[in-house]
Amino acid sequence: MSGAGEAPVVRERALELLRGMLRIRQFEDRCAQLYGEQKIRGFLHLYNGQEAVATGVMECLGPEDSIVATYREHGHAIARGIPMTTLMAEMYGKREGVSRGRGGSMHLFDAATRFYGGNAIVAGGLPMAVGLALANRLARRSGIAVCFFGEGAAAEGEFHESLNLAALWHLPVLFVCENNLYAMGTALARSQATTDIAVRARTYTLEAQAVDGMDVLAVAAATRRAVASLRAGGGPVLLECRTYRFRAHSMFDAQLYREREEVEAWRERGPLISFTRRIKAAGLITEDDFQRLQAEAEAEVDAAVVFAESGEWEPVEDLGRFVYAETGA
Amino acid sequence: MSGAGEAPVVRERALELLRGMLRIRQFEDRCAQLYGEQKIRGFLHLYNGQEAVATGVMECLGPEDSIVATYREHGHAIARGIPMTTLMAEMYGKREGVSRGRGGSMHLFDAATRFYGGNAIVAGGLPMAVGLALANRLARRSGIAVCFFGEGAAAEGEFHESLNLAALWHLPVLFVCENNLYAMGTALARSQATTDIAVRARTYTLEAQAVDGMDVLAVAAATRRAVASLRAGGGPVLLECRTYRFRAHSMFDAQLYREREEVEAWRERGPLISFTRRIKAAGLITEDDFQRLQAEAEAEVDAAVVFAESGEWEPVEDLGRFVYAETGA
Amino acid sequence: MSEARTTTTYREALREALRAALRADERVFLMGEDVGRYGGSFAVSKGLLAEFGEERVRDTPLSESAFVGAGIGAALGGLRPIVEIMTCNFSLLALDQILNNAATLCHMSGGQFPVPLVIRMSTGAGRQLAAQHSHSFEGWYAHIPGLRILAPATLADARGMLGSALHCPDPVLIFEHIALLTLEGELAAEAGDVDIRHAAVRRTGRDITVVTYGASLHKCLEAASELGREGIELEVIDLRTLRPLDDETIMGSVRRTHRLLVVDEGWRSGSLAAEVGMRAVEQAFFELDAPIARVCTEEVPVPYPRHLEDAALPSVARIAAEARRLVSRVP
Amino acid sequence: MSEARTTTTYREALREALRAALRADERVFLMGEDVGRYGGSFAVSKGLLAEFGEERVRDTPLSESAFVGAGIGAALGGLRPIVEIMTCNFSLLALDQILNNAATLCHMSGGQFPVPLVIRMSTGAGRQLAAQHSHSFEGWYAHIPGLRILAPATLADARGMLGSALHCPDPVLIFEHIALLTLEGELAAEAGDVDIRHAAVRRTGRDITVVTYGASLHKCLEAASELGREGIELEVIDLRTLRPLDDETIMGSVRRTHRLLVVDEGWRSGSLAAEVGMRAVEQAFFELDAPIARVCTEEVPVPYPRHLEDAALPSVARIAAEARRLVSRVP
Ligand SMILES: Cc1ncc(C[n+]2csc(CCOP(=O)(O)OP(=O)(O)O)c2C)c(N)n1
Ligand SMILES: Cc1ncc(C[n+]2csc(CCOP(=O)(O)OP(=O)(O)O)c2C)c(N)n1
Ligand SMILES: [Mg+2]
Ligand SMILES: [Mg+2]
Repeated sequence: MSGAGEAPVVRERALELLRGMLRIRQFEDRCAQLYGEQKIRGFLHLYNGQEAVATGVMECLGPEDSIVATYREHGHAIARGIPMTTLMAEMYGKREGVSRGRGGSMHLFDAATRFYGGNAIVAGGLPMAVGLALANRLARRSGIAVCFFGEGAAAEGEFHESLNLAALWHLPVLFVCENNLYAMGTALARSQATTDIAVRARTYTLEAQAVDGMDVLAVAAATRRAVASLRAGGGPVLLECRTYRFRAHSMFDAQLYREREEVEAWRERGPLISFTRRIKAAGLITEDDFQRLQAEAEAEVDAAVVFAESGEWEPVEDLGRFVYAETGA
Repeated sequence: MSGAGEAPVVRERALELLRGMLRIRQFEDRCAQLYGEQKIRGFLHLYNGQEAVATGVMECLGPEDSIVATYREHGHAIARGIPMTTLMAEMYGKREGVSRGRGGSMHLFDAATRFYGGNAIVAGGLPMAVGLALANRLARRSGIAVCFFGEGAAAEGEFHESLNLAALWHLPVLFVCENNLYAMGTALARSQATTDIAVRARTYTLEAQAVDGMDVLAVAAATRRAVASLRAGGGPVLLECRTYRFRAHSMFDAQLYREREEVEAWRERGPLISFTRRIKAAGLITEDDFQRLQAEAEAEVDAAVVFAESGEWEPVEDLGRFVYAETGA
Repeated sequence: MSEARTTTTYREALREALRAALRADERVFLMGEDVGRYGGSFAVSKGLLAEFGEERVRDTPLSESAFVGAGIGAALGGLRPIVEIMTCNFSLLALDQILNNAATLCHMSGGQFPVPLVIRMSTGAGRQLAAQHSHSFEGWYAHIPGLRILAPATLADARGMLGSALHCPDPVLIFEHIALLTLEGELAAEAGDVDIRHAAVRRTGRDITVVTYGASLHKCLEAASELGREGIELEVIDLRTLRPLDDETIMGSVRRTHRLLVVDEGWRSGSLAAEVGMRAVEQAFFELDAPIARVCTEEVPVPYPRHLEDAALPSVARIAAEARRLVSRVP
Repeated sequence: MSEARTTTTYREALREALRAALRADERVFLMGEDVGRYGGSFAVSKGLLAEFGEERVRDTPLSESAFVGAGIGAALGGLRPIVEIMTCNFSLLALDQILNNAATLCHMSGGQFPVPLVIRMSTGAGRQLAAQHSHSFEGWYAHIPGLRILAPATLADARGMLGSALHCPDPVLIFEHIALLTLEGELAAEAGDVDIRHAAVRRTGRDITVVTYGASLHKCLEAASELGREGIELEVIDLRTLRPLDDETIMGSVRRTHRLLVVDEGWRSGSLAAEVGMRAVEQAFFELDAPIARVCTEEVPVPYPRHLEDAALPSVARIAAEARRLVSRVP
């Protein structure tokens, strides 16, 4: 198994990608459960169904690259390599959390991995990503900026302004649009006159491509090409990853806007199911391998929950800290 | 003389169009002079060079249509049929002005002709035009909304959002982009990755067309087609009128960003010069006709100045009027 | 005359107001993100799409500036749009339209173009939605001339303010507090338009005037009960309309109690509380027996964890403590 | 030690500050609409493109939200961007980025991501630019935790505040008043960074504390001269930094004069003046011998004609009249 110009799918890589997606899935399922138990509060937007996107993209990035994501960013954070422990502590709002508990599910931040959030304003992260890329360019660093957002964000003015700016200045930004067909309850065709995001992106002179977002190898292949071009000094690239969210928009969603059959049909094409089937068929992994990975992921999530549970609350006296930087002025 | 499907250019029409452009030119030149005399203050953005656009578009509209324009809107107001007297009084800030003096050059309003300003925030008028069209649609009225804006506005998020909304809802909006190549001192190619506005508009599924904005007949022909389509229930249309401003951006502009030769070359193609040459050559009008129109326009401007000069200042006690509507609540 | 009453919630009252408005006037329509198929992000407009159809209950794209601006245009065009901005947190994206157009057109056009637009948005914190989803901007918006700002705190106001706003020729912003959606109580079956020009005294008392609005009203009333048991009588005023302010009701009360506490959910500096306090200084300074006090939100982006969020927001305990402090200060 | 001094203007001082900042630190760059080829809409950045090149003096498209957001990203990426928003009137289009990102990221990320961004914008009325181009939003922005708000009123501050802002790890907004651009005076040749933590007493006086900032400072000083001739001594405080406020300097003065007048160019309701007044009530109530007074902009979109604009804005006459009224009131 291997695509043109793409990293070969050897056993190690197959296991790694599967492991990546399984970890996200397990984490998300546990979050849903913890939400039911009221351990996690506020808004919670799960990534089930979209695991191939974060996993495929992150495989191609280096530590020098910067990530900007949305409120549906657990998967990106996990794939980027932020430990589940501190992520889960953040879900709980504990001071051991990646954002010291202040952010919660929608606002995961991690300086060590250049993970710039966690933005709960739709399209609000796009300009920031442009700026991170600009910084790399001006400082003559090789890093690129990768910005994840939903297809709903493409209706916002900031999408337009950011794509234009990135294209005009020829900046190393990878825009990853996760087109899961719905923005809350609004189907893409009901909110945007042109539903082909890649086509639209091209009118800004960006390189743009639509990818099967359910296929982790396809996502990785497209990303690898994009990253190579960006590092070689090419202009911004947009990948439209066609995907689907299996769960509700957030935990407050009765899903009146879509049919159960539609969800079921997409589940059939799910990134985990399809990839597992494929690598098993290719003889790269066995059912035992799968079970082991699943068990490992579960154990990791268990440990993360233990970590979170045993974490501490930020003292109330520290409420006002970090409103301004503590590093002198 | 006559284009395909276009109104024939008979003597009456030729005189009317020429008269329309001359009136604007004379008004603008007088405004420049009055600015020098400090009779007009604040920001003053003149329309010289772009007369063919407002004149050609307005020729095709009816009283049921709504107009939204920018701070460079004297020409549109005149072409729409607002009397020069009350326009000039507005330039002076007199209570006899169209906006009772409160608006000044950038904020001409006239309910009688459905002239909705006069907006000094770049791209700020586009959403309003969409709403005016929506009102016509919902109230099952035949009127369309016409929105003028510069090519600089096309970089703003509101351009994107408004075009998408108009296209999605299939609303009767005519977007008229007056591409005069510069937004203040910034050339289009230095600010937008794609310089072809019409091409970009089409990605929203709008009908879009680039027109020679120096040719009043071409503008009118394109507008007439667009209006017919809009009245017949077609979706929004964008006309990109390629034009040039002969004067500075506003009265505070040293014009460091463009060469005198470039300005001269465009002046040669000016809408008044070229149209006059053409209709004279076609034997539709004589030099005497031209002189007479010019004299009439001058006299009209003179009268407008007299009107403005003899106008009154709104009493200071009335400063707070109209912050809220005076028609009951 | 005894009135028929029904049990309802703030959410249902809001929905009933929408339904009544859509029924009463053909020119009225509702637009916003997810108001239709989804039923409204807080289920306020649930069922309205089915009842009124897509023309009058319009789902919009994620384009706050465009659809608010379109609301302005539609109002100018003779309709009576109700624009829903899902939450006030996203209203910043439409602020240019709100301030430079909706609030300004009438004056700037010399009175030719009033903008009879209603914008509804949810506001407030208390549900652990963290920094970007917990803003209370209503007091901040009250700075803008040309706007009318309403903040329903009761079922009657949730039911009535929309209709009154639609009868007003000016742009009206209605801030619906997310923490009140499940508030339950009785409402007259005939409930409808309410007076949107006056504040309401929700509890009378002789010792301290407490001025507040929105969700904080209920905290103030709770504090008032608590202090009542200690013999301290709070007079609780619900501003209801944050712009223009009803100075008369406020000052009338201050002249009786000689003490003023202002409670609001905005950040403290530049809060509406500062404005109310300053007006009392300007209009009733010599009546005051103690410094004016305020309880507002702490000056931090509201954090996610419950204990920190609670610490950031006005609480019954903080309100009661301030009230006690106020009466303990002698002139 | 005598200092070399040069004659300069506010505009030139601003330009010199930019030049010095670009020279001093490679990470600094300037971006905004027409800052390059056009030379800045108010000619502040004239010549800088030629000196520093296109990488560091970047003309942007008309995309306020994107280029302000890009400034935030660039700051996070280790640079020291100076973003110019042509005028504060257009800053509303970028307000979401400023409030929900620049002001919030540091806290929301638990201190990981301070945003060392400087945003400059012109502010103010007085040049007959009418409703949409005459806003004074600095006091309104001062409501937002996480921001620092500066308002240079003098040549030294025009020259010095930018450098100080760039040395600060927080997002700093600098509001440059359009009516001051031509202000002329002397400046030390060595002028540079200034203290941005404290207000400055620009004139001492025993009778009334006048708190103000920006262009209004000069009106207050003129009023002070006028009243000085009548034997009424105003102490004039230039806030300089509008957030966080320097309470100590204000209260120190109020405790001496026992009277407070606040002057600012924002609309009256919800003005910064209300906040300053409220703080004085909270911190110095028993020191006050008279109600606090304020002179602000009338609550109208600023109209075009000179006489109405003058009537809308704080004027020397209104300031002087309020001051006279204040001293005439006995405790
Ligand atoms: C500016 C803004 N408007 C509205 C919202 C409310 N909201 C949160 S998520 C969402 C849908 C976004 O859809 P999409 O961009 O497709 O991302 P997805 O949730 O599908 O991942 C909406 C409307 C918001 N957070 N920000
Ligand atoms: C939102 C906004 N940003 C900046 C400005 C300042 N400004 C006024 S006109 C202008 C140039 C606009 O160019 P364009 O849209 O091409 O129109 P033109 O002036 O050429 O007619 C700018 C930057 C503004 N008025 N509004
Ligand atoms: Mg989506
Ligand atoms: Mg232009």
